[in-house]
Amino acid sequence: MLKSIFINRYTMTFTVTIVVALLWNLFILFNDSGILSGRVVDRNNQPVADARVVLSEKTLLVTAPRDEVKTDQNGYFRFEGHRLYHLYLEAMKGDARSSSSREVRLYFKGQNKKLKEPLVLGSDR
Amino acid sequence: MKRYEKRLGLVLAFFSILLFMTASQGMTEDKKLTVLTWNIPYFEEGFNQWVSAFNEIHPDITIERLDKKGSEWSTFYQTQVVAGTAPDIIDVQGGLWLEYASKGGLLDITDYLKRDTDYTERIYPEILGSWVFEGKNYGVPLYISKTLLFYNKLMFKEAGLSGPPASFDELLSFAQKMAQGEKTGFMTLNFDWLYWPLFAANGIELLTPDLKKAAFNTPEAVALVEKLAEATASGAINKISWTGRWVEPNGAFASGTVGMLHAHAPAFLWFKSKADWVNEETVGATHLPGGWSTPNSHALLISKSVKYPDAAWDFVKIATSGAGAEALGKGTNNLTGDKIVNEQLFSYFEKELPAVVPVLKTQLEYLDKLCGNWPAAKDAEIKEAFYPELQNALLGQKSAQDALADAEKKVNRVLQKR
Amino acid sequence: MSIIKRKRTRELLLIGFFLAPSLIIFILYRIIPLIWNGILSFEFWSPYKPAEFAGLYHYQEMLFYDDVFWEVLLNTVIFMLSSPLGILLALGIALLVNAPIRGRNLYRTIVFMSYPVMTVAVGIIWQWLYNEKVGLINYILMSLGFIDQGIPFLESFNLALPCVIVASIWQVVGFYMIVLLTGLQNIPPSLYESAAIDGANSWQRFKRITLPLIRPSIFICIVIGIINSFTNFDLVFVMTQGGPGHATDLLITYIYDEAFKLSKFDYAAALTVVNFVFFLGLALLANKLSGGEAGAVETGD
Amino acid sequence: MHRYPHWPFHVTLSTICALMLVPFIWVLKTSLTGENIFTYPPSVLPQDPHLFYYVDVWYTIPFFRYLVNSFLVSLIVVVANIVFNAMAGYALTREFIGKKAIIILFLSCMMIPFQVTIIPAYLITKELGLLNTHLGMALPVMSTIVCIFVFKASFDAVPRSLIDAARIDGLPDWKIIFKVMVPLSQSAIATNIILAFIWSWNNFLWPLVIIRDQHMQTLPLGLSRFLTVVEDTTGALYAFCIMVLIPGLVIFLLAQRQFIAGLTTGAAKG
Repeated sequence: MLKSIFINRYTMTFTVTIVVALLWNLFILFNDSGILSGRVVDRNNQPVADARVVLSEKTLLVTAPRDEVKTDQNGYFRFEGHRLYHLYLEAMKGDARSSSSREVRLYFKGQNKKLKEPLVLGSDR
Repeated sequence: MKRYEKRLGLVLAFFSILLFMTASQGMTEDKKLTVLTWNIPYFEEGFNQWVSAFNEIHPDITIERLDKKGSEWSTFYQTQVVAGTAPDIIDVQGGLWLEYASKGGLLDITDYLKRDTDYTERIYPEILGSWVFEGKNYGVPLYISKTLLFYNKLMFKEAGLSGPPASFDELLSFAQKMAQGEKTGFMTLNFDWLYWPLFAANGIELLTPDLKKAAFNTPEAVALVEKLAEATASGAINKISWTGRWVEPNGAFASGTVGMLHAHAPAFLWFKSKADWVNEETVGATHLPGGWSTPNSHALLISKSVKYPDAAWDFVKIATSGAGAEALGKGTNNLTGDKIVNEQLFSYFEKELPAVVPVLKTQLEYLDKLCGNWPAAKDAEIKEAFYPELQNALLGQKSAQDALADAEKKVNRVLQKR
Repeated sequence: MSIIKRKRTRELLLIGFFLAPSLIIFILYRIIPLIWNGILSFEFWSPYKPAEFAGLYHYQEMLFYDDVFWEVLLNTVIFMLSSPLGILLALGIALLVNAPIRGRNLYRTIVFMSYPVMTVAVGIIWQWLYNEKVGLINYILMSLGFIDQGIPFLESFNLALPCVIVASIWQVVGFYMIVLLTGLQNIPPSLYESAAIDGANSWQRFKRITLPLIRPSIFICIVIGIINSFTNFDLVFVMTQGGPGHATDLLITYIYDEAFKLSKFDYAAALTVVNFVFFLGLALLANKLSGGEAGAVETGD
Repeated sequence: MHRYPHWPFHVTLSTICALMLVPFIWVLKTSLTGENIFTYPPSVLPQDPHLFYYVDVWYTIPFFRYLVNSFLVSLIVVVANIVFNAMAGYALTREFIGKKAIIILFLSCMMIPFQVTIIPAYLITKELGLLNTHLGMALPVMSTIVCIFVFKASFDAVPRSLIDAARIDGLPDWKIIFKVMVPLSQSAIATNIILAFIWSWNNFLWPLVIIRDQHMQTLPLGLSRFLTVVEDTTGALYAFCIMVLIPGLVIFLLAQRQFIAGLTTGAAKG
């Protein structure tokens, strides 16, 4: 009798949803340290050392640089602890700039991500 | 069978708990001013700047912020007015405020403007004039925008056209040139009086100067409406011009199938964000031939029922001048009513958003050629009487003569009615 | 004797108790507002001014000067008369998805889906479907070679209303289906079985059993159809705002505009009263036609 | 009932569903690509679809907060509707003086569109001190006439013999409702759940008018955030619509399992 009240498809659906949500949040909990890493290369695909990489939050209304790092000698860079879910990356060294700022969209704020495609320096005009 | 009783019992118990829960919530009444903005929910950072600046002068007054979409804005506001809880400071677009002002629902701020000359001098007098009713000031510009002509340079090139049209007839002939297949030549927004520059450019007046009678039923007007109707029928003018609101026209222009779009400045960023092909090279921003335009600025006004008028006025000043205005300009990519601030804004846009600069430049030109902003108490009613008849003519349901004659009758009746 | 009397009174009390919650809600949120409108319709009133007596001013205005009123009334009636189409379609679908076939839940869901979706979005989509230059319908018609010029559906004074009606049928058909499905559920299969034994073919079975037994549901649908003709407001609002001209204006959109756009609440109130009387009349008629008692039927067995 | 072939059913239904789905395809497509629907010629398949508009929706409005509010309100509404409408529906199946009047009253209540009641309804709610509350949002739709008639219809369809039998057993009326009638009116309950839920879930204008407090907003009120003149939020707008739609569909899928022909007699036997 009680079963029919507490264990029916309504409550089941509800519980399942809750559980899934919890799991998802658990996953987020362990993956939202806001680590974003990748590398910068030049046109001949050679790694570029200490190039400035600017991470900016960019919506239609605000374009605000939020963080900036330099690449190591192998051209790798790594941001930590950003709280964005829609951001843009731009690499520059001297007067050379990366072709166009790279758009990065994440599934939740500060999702850890490793860029497969490197930012190519000075590939424009 | 018993389980149904149990279910019922459970259900009722749960229900009563919910009742209790919800009923125990209430509103707290303290010293506060309510600000009702018009569909700028995304404008948060700047608004909080206003509030903190305001609280430096009036730490004891809290600010409540509300924001409503245009379509529900007046529904909400008027309900609140009836209930005696009208928002104190309101952000209004178009001629809506005239209704309230004429019925004595708004606070006359003329004396404030006279008193605080240092503030008043910063504001463009022409624009300040848009919120004068029967010689009294009721509002100050929050952000300014007026209509202009966007044109699709790619389609112009295709049609072998060099520059924007220099005369009204050229506008129509250009439109005709570009129209074929899914492509149309010209489109305008039509809400409020945004299409009126087309009439003003041909020297047509809606009302007599004393605003007591209709003045638009002239041979020139008939001729113009006939022209427009023809162009609409032939596809030179996109029919959405006379039926759509803003989503559809802007969307259509973004799709690259419309040669010219007569719209207000904010439209630019909207369709730019929708289409990659839009940039300085591909979309031109200029004036309608003759430089006529309809203002679509937003103003801050104060409800008559305000408890702390002086404080409210202080808030209005903060929001519409100096740092507050700058925050708004940057936050919504608009120009403000504050001359000095606009200088700073332009340098900011040149750095951050160069594409929008030519568009915004037009907003400060031809301020003497504003039209479609008559301070008539029954503005909204006149619109409702006039526009459907105009549609009749433009979409070929009635002849221009009949439509304008009927419109004249209706408008005059509106003006005579109590 | 007195016992019976007491029983009667007890029963009445009971019925009263059963009706009370609903009645209270309706009185609070329907009847009182209606009275408010009724009073307002005889006054000059605006949120800012104290009311003054206006007599029949607004009614005269409406009946003798406001030709828009007549236009929107006509539109509303047309809109309403179109509802049987939707009901018939829904009845057909309901019968189909009531049959024990595989995947009927899916079918039901798909048909129903259009009802709960937010009108704002579908309104814009429909507008595009109907668009003269780039709309899907014209695109298909043209690529099939039926026409070589796009048809300006929503810009045409004659087509606009039918187009809106089609969209609204699309939206409400799922709703009708549910109500009719409920009706079909109430029919004891035993009746069909016995009928089948009597050798009645499916059409006869439909005519003799199904139709009479779902009369109440059909009644409900008709009433909904009537209501829908003045409550389905968002769709018109998003798709055409009543235009072109007033070709797609319904009473309700007109009232809403008068009240909240022009803040002529007093006039809107008068419109409301007329609207109410008119449609109540129709509803009562529908009630009569469906055999009174909101289409009640004696099943018995 | 397997005497006839099924394929005609499937053919017809598939065609109907296909037609019904057309607008949806574009809603869904736009929510995945955010592309401009006015692009020509129209394309059916989305180009590089992604889910990020749904992410945008989640972060642009306090989605979870709104979701909870919507859910609470709808819960109140659904529960109230089932109880109240069942009671009223039953009362209407009984004979009593003034029954006609009541039915007419109900019918006339249906004939008053909500939009014209906004201001008085607001004032009343204010008097009740329910502004800014879940209950305040729920109250106007806590009983709906359509559903009362739906209940009445299926109660009418309950074989009299059953009720009389229950009477003879000396069951009080409320027991008759919830022991005899309701079990036999599963489909009516299902309908009630579905409709009541959707009505309160999609309710827009009423919450908009009576809710001032940000934390009390319901999902539909998030809409304005996706319809601004300066931002193109098209993709997000449609994603939002889908996210709002889903709970309604889930409820429908759950409740409609109640629609199994033959339930009446089945229960009547036992």
